[in-house]
Order: sequence, then structure tokens, then C-alpha cells
Amino acid sequence: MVSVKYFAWVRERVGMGEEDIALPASVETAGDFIDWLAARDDEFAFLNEQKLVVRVAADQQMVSLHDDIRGAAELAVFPPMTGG
Amino acid sequence: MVSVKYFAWVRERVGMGEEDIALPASVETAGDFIDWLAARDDEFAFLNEQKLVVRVAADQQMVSLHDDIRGAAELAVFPPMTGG
Amino acid sequence: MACAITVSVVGERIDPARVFDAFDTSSADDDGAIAQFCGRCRGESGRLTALEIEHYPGMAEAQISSAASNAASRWPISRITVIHRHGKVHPGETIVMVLAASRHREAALEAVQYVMDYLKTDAPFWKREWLTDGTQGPWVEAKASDDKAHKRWEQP
Amino acid sequence: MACAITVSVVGERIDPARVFDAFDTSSADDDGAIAQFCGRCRGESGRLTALEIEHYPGMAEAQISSAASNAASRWPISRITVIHRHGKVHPGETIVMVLAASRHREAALEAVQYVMDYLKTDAPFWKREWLTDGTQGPWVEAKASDDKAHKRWEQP
Repeated sequence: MVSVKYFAWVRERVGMGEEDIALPASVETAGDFIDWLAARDDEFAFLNEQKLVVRVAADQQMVSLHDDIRGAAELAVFPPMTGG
Repeated sequence: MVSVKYFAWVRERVGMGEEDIALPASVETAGDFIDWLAARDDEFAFLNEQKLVVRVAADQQMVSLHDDIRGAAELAVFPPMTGG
Repeated sequence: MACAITVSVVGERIDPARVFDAFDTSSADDDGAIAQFCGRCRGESGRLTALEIEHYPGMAEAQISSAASNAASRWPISRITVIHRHGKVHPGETIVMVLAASRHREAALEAVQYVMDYLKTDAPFWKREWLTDGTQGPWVEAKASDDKAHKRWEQP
Repeated sequence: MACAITVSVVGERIDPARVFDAFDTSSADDDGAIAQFCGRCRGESGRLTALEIEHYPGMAEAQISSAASNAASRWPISRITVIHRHGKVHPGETIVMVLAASRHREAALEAVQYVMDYLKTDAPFWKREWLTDGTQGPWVEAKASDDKAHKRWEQP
């Protein structure tokens, strides 16, 4: 099981702040993870078109869509950051 | 008569902070002014070798050695500035 | 050169004068330069009543610390402090402060600029507007100019 | 854009926290950014007991005002304050403060940097060292790096 967190408008669109997910072995990269979420149900389908917009963190480190995320205990999906 | 001010090590070497001088009509530029001071007496002779080091202000505006200073009410000679 | 790094992410109102005073009075004799930046909530000419800042606890602190460490390895700074607010922030209130001390001005000023540019694009905070009419406004969009500002620090 | 410029040259000790607080609390709602620089007297690892700062009254204020006006015409800043000390300044005491407010960070930070670079080379102040053994030390020499820092702002 991996703990998955959603922030800002991603959180609002998926309708929850976090959940625990058992990812299938076929999910190897951050891009696979987004594709898998988008296919899972209607609330997540928007991720298909937002795949190049949203950011993914694995164990609180930013990752690219092609990065391997297997073994991460915590994943997060969120919009581009607007801090500072 | 023009009021002339000296600052920092220029002030120390000439031995005074200010004086009033009647400049001859031959003194047209800031460079002429330094040359005239240097020739005036021994305390000012060091200005010959410091001519390209010291700065001149005319009526509280920085001037270059070739700038015309005729008509200025106040002249000043000082080292490169080290404020801030 | 050892650099003392202090990072905090807070939900309470920041008192910027107090933060600066604490930093200033604990400076060493040889800290000839202190640079500081304060980012404040803008009222947008009366359009906004607040910005609400969401953050990713843990990762926010980690990303800011990473920015501060990068700055400390890049410039000879003796101390750097970063404090970032989350929650609802009203116009005029401080969102972020970055302070850096160094012997000379260039290092302190550039370190502050670097950390600010990094925070804008890489620290997990998201701002949403609250409007004067009492309704929730949109999420603030990321700016291309911030990406550009970040990129200028990338080394070849 | 109108910019409020405040310049002072003072013989008394500067309280930097008070200067910052006054600037911060009188900022407008749309001043999203406040950048600040404090230049302090260094002890040079115990070698110095003070710096004595001589200035050219009148011209010092005029040159600082000119730097601040240049900054205001170059960047969209709403306020800029510069305060410079003269007389005997001890390690840790503030020699100069520059504060700028703007909507966005780039303008405020660059305006502060610009004014500092200008002051170092063009404002009529001269520093002399006072040594820990009680004797008067040499006049501080102008640095080539300051001329270079100034020149980077010259427009083609």
C-alpha cells in the first residue's frame, strides 16, 4: 500500500485529500501512476488532459513522469506551485 | 571667490577642511584647478601625482578633469568614495 | 564555511519586524551585510480579502531547507533564515521572509534572490484568492516569469 | 508611477528594526514585495574598534537622492528609503539601510542592489579605521569590485 496525497485544485477535483492505494505491479513510473489514476474512475479522468500540467512527488521529492516510483511509501499529485 | 572644501586624506594632507580662494582666470577646468592647487605650495604638491586619483565636485556635482568649472560657487577635492 | 540555516512554516501571523530584529541582533561582528526580502499579501486594489495558502507539510519544509542549503553552498553566507506562512493571509500580512547575512553585500543579496526564485517554483504551496464579496476566488496560476527567474540560476 | 523617496544622513545610531518596522507598517496594500539591505560595521575579527565615517554634508544627501530617483525611474517601485550614518560607528552597528517596496519582487530587489552599488562609488562618504589598540588606522581604500558592480547598471 502507498499513501497518496492530493493538493489544491487536484484535491478539489478528485474530492479527497489522501487515500491508501495498492498499485498494480505494472505502475513503474510517475507517468504510469497518473495514467492509472486517470483510468480508475470518472473523478480522476481529468488527469488525462492535465498529465503535463500536474506535478508528482515521491517520498516528498519532485519526480518527472519518466522517473521510477516503485517502492515509494508516499506519492503526491498537485498543480504547479505558487508559493513565496 | 570660490569656497573650496577638502575631505578625508586630502583634507589631512592639505591641513585644512576648507578655504576661500580667488582663482585666476586661467583656471578653466577641474584639471586646471588641481594643477593650480598643486603648484601653489608644498602642502598641495602631492596633487601632481594624485591628479588621476582624487575626485573633484563643482557645486556638489561630480565633474571630470576636462569639465569646465568656471562660475562654480563651491569646489571640493576628495579621495575615491568609500560609503555604503 | 558553516552556515546556520533556519527554516519554518507557520500558520500564525508573521511579525516581520520581530523576525528581522531577532536576525539582526544575533548577527556576528563580521556580518557586514544583511539582505532581506518580505513577500506580502496584496489586496489587488480592494479585490481580495485574503489569500489562502495550502501547503504540503513536511515536503514544504524540506524543499525550503534544500533551497537554503543550495544558497549556502553557492555563496559565502554565515546565516540564512526562511519563514513561510500557510493558511488565510490578509492584505498587508507577510507571506514569506528570507534573510541572509554575509561579510559582503553581493552574497547576501544574491542568496536572498536565489531562495525566493526557488520558492516560487519548487516549494509546495498553493494560493487561492478570497474575494471582497465574501466568495472563494480561483487558485492563483503559476507564472512563466517565475520559471524563467528560477532557470537563470541553473549552472551549465 | 509616483515613488515616495526618503533620504537621510544621520550622526546618531540607526535602529534598523525600527526603520524596517516604520517602512513595513506604512506600506500600501498592493506593495507585495519589500526588499531591504543593511550594511553594518564589521569588527574584522577583533581588529577594529570602530569605523569613522566622514561625509560631505549636502552633497551626500543629494547624491543619495539622485540614486534613489534613478532607481524609481528604472523600476516600478512605490517607495524607497535610504538612511546613511556618519561619525564613529562600532562593530555590529548599521552604516546604511536601503528599503524598497513594489508590487513584485524583482523590482524591489534590483532597486536595492542598484542603490547600494551606486552609494559605494558615488556618495561622498569616506571610512577610516579605528584599531583595537586605541590608535587611528588607515582610510579604507576604494575597491575595484565596487566600480565593477556600479558599471553593470550602465545602460548602453
